[in-house]
Amino acid sequence: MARQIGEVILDLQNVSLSFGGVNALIDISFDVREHEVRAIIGPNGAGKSSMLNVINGVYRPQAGEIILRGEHFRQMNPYKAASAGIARTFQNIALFKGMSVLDNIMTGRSLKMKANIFQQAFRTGVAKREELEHRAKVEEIIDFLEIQHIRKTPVGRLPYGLQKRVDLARALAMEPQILLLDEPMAGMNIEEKQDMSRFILDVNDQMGTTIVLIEHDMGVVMDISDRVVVLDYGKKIGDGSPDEVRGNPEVISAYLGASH
Amino acid sequence: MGFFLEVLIGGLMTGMLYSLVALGFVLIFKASGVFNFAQGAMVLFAALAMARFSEWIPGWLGIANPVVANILAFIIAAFIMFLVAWLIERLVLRHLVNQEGATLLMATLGIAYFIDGLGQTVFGSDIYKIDVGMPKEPVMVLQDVFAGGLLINKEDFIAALVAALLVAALALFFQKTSTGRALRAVADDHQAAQSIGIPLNRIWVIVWTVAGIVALVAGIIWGSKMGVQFSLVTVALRALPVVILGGLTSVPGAIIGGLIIGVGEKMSEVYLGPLVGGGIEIWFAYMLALVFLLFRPQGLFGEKIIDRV
Amino acid sequence: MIYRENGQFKTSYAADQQIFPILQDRWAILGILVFAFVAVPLLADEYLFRAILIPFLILSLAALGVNLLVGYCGQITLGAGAFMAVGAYAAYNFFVRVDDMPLLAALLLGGATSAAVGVVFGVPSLRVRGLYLAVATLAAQFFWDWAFLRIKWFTNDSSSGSVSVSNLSAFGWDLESPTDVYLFCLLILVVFALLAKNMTRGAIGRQWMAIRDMDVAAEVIGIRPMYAKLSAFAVSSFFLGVAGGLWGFVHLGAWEPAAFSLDRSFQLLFMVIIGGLGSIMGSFFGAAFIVILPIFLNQMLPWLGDLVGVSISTAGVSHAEIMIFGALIVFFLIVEPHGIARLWSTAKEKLRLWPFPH
Amino acid sequence: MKLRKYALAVSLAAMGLSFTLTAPVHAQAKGKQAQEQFFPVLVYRTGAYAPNGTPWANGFVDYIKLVNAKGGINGVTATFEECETGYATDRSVECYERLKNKGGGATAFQSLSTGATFALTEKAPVDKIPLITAGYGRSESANGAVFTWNFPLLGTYWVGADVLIQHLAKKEGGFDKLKGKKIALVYHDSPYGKEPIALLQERAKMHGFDLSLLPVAHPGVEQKATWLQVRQNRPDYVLLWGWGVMNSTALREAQATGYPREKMYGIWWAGAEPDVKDVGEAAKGYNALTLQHGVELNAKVTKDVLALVHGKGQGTGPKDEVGSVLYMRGLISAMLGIEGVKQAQERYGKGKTMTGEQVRWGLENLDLTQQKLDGLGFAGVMRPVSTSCLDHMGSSWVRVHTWNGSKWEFSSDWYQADEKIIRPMVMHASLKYAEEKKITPRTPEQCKQ
Repeated sequence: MARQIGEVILDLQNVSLSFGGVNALIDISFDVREHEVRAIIGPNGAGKSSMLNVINGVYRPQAGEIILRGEHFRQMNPYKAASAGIARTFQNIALFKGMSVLDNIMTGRSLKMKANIFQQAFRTGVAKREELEHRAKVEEIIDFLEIQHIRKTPVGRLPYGLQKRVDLARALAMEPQILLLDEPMAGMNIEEKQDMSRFILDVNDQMGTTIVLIEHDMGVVMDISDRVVVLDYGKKIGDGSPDEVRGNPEVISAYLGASH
Repeated sequence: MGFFLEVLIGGLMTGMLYSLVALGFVLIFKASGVFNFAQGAMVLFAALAMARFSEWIPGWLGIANPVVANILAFIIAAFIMFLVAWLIERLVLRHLVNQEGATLLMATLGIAYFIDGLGQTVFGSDIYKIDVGMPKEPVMVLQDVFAGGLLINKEDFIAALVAALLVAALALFFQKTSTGRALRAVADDHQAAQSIGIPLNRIWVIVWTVAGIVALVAGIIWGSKMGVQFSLVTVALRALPVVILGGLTSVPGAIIGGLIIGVGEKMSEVYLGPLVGGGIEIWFAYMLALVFLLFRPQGLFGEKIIDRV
Repeated sequence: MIYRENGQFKTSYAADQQIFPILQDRWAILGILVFAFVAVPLLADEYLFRAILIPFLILSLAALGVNLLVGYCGQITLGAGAFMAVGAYAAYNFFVRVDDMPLLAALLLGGATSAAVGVVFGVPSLRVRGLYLAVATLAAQFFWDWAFLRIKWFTNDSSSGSVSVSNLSAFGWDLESPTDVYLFCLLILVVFALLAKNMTRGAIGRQWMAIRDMDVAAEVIGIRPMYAKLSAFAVSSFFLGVAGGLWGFVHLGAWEPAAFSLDRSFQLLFMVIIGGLGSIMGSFFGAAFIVILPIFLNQMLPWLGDLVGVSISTAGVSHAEIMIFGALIVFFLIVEPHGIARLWSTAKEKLRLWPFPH
Repeated sequence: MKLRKYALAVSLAAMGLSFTLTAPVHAQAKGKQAQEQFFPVLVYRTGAYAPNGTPWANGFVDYIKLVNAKGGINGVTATFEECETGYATDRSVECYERLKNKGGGATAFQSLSTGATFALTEKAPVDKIPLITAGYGRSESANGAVFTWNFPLLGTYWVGADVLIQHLAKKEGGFDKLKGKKIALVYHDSPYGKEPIALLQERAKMHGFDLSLLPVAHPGVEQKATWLQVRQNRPDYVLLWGWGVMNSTALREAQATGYPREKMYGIWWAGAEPDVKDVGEAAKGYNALTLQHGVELNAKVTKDVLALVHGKGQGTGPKDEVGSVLYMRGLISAMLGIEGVKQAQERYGKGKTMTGEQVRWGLENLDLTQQKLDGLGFAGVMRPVSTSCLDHMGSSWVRVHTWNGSKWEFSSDWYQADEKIIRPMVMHASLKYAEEKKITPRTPEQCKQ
């Protein structure tokens, strides 16, 4: 394997989050190393999505710290997170329904496109060139994820599996250093899951992207992740390599007690 | 001091009438998710029906007693509002389920145009009278407390009282009757309501009818104040800031919001208006609501919106 | 010629990113332009120009502006008329207060002023959404209605508060005859439509649509909602401001704030919803529908009445006119909530497959 | 669903067709026979101002019918077509464009809306069609040297405001008695309502009374705050400059705040039946100006209309409306147009159809002597009017009438506006307009042509 797991790139310390008195996350700490695949698992309602939302600033935690490449943040905000190279996909697919696949992925390039509104309106050389360059980059991603045939289709018309792939493509278009994936394989059949696993590993492998992943399918998690965090009712109950976690009695009881 | 109180009372009484119109908006929005811009047209239509039938009935039936004529006219007008509600549900709402808010809003504007035209075709476009025996002359009270006394407009006072009674009656209706409870269930969740066997279409007809009757009462009050004619439709515009201030889904919001807007509007016109040349009350009401929204985007009593991703 | 894109392979992204990638579309647009620029001036009479075509062009421009904001960026506004008024009065002030101010410059400066005002009144959109925002924009409408009536400076101290302009010319071209005015408006509209198209197919347009479709997701991929929303307000208000200037300057000649009242705002919103939200073409369809239909009904009904031997009174005609107008709007919304533009694209798709439907 | 789509497609196609049809429909009326004189009638029989617009329109049309019943304008049949504007400027412009070339060319336009007047003022000179605004429009357009095509016949808003102050002075016993008095202007917040302000301010300066301005937003249904201010300031007089529902609402609010109606004076657009009949007894004592005429149930012309128009089942509106204030206003407006044509025929040929330009000459040289007016049946209704090239207003005879609870009764003598005040204001404002528009005012010599 070409990739080399590196230093800690993202470190969460004692993060707590609550909504109107309901605690979603309680004093959670864990770190993510560069180039690794880090999974977050736990039963429904454990606070996994909230965790991702804290990392990229959609939710603002009441306590704790987020340390990104040595820089300390009390809270993130989505724009700051995106500028810092954090991309994500969504559990319930948050694609832009009214736009084509191509346009959806192109939005991922927003931060990198510099032509101002006048250059765009008059489509001057700068704007035109920029549009073409980014189109080329986006086409690479389209090729990579094998969705060439649907690039002009409005995303609303796509089947679920493909939408998930487009969601991933849009995140990849940001050329992120850290990619947060919220249940990328939920609702897929075996074949689709295999494809998606392959894509995730390829991203991690070829682009060196650090991946933080939420997934329910334990088989997949154990297969592809380097380290796993386990949450239950907003608390961290386990952290370590897949094998370590598998043997953790607290984790086992949480899973047995839960719906799984 | 006496004058300040007069302005305050004037504002509160106007505000109560705004609440009444706002209530029409809230009822419909709660139950069918439609922001009903036709509310103003409904006020006009109802008032026209009331005015014309109370004028025609004595001729048709030979009843000289104005009270009987008014009561009959009220019943007919209420029935007409039921028909309007039924037709709107049949012909429009039913075909527009699950459309976006903006589309529904435009549809109600279309309805408003239609009702405006229909009302004027059927009932005429002159000024008509509603005489329900409201006292017009003002009274002076508390003359020994304030210099010059306190001028109270009896008509406004009665109107505010009627509005308050109607609001109370509606609140009771929602809380205590089974239909009322069904209405609230629908407001909370359309699908859930349907799945426990509450017929959505019937609920809509009921709500629009209730809103129509609220419009009728508002129309009678305003109509008896200043005659029934086309400009009644603009009353709805005055009540819009109330709705956003109070929250689109909240009955208490409509009431409190109405009072705040009524008072704010009159106070601003009387005390700030002269400094800038007057005529500020309309936009002041909207600005008041807007500034308020910046701090509480869901309105005074609206439900908080939490983004879920 | 059969409408088909088969065989038209694109060999470069540049070719694929033309405004109209399909050859037949390019021809069609060319045809429409030739028709509008050459044939219409030869065929139309003064009434058609002054009462129908010129208002249609100007309101299309305004509808385009509203569509950028409502259709592309998803921010509902009921205050569009106010921004037209700001554009018209600002252009008027530039025009009369600055010596030798060229007409076009005055109109564009009016648009720019309107854009600045639009940004200010767009600020609530950062906090408030949907219908609440729609009602909040009414604040702009009523405020500016009032301001232009009350603040004498805006109307160059005219005693009545009404203002007027005349002797218009652009680049030495006298805008006197209806044909000239028509061509002037058409030219502006074509340029602005092109700008709108460029923006909507470029990065900024994608940002607007992203905000419209899913604002949280848009923020997560690095789109700043503030920039996207306020730029949409600015561009939209710019379009509206220029349209307002044209409405005052070349259509009415003299105007008062009532020319840009709430009714105008509703009318514009109707145009984009009937025409099709998020469609440049839809703005034109919508404007055509809303401008022409009432006038047509107004003239058609007495004529129909004559046919069957009934004479309808003026009042009867106008009441019937608004009833039919209202009913048609509801009918359209029920049958095609996505507007005439969607119908148009469905038709194109059918045509593309014709004569083999599968 | 499919059927619906087809229905939609069909209606869309119909829309497209309509576009092409609109032209022929309006072209049809073109090319009528000569010896017809076409009068376009811009009306509003619907919307917020319909109760006031309708009687005006009925009077206007009835008079044209009456003229034809009496043999036309020296044998020329007067034709007309109504166009509904809804009191909206853009619809008025559309109507103007629609009607200006019909029936061999429009004789003169009368818009009955200040907003529309402003817009049409810019268009009429291009099309060479006179614009008659009897009792409304822009006050400075009385200067015919600048406003060549505008005819604010019988009186402008400055005339109205001036006479109101004269009347108040007379009540008080002299202009010097106005000093320190408080006068409030409650006005429709639009160019219409703002027109008198300039003159009232001028007069306030002269006589030292205190003028307060209280605007009321369109359409004027919510005036509580305004009347609270009246109650607070307790002005000696309230001048009411409203239109439509604003007037009756003002009277009701005055009642509700206990302001004496006897102290209220309206402009002539705030002194007709729709303004008071619904308020009834509560409006008793309220005064308003009359643009020469008032309610004219006994005038000969009224009887003629009843006999020759209504009597033959040709009446436009209800019979009991004939003779009412706004009906008479419309009727007189039509008469002024007809007389303009008649005057033009004197010069350009009797029994011929007059062009807009010729009618303008006629209107500029109107000379309605008492004898002529008597002949037309206007004895007691109005006083003589004569215009000139420089004076497009003609005369400024105004009376006051008072509502006695059931009908209007004259309550003053005739007044005329003070030329010493009005003339300089007209000159100042019209020359400013001329400068803005780069118009060279006509000289008396040019007038003779």
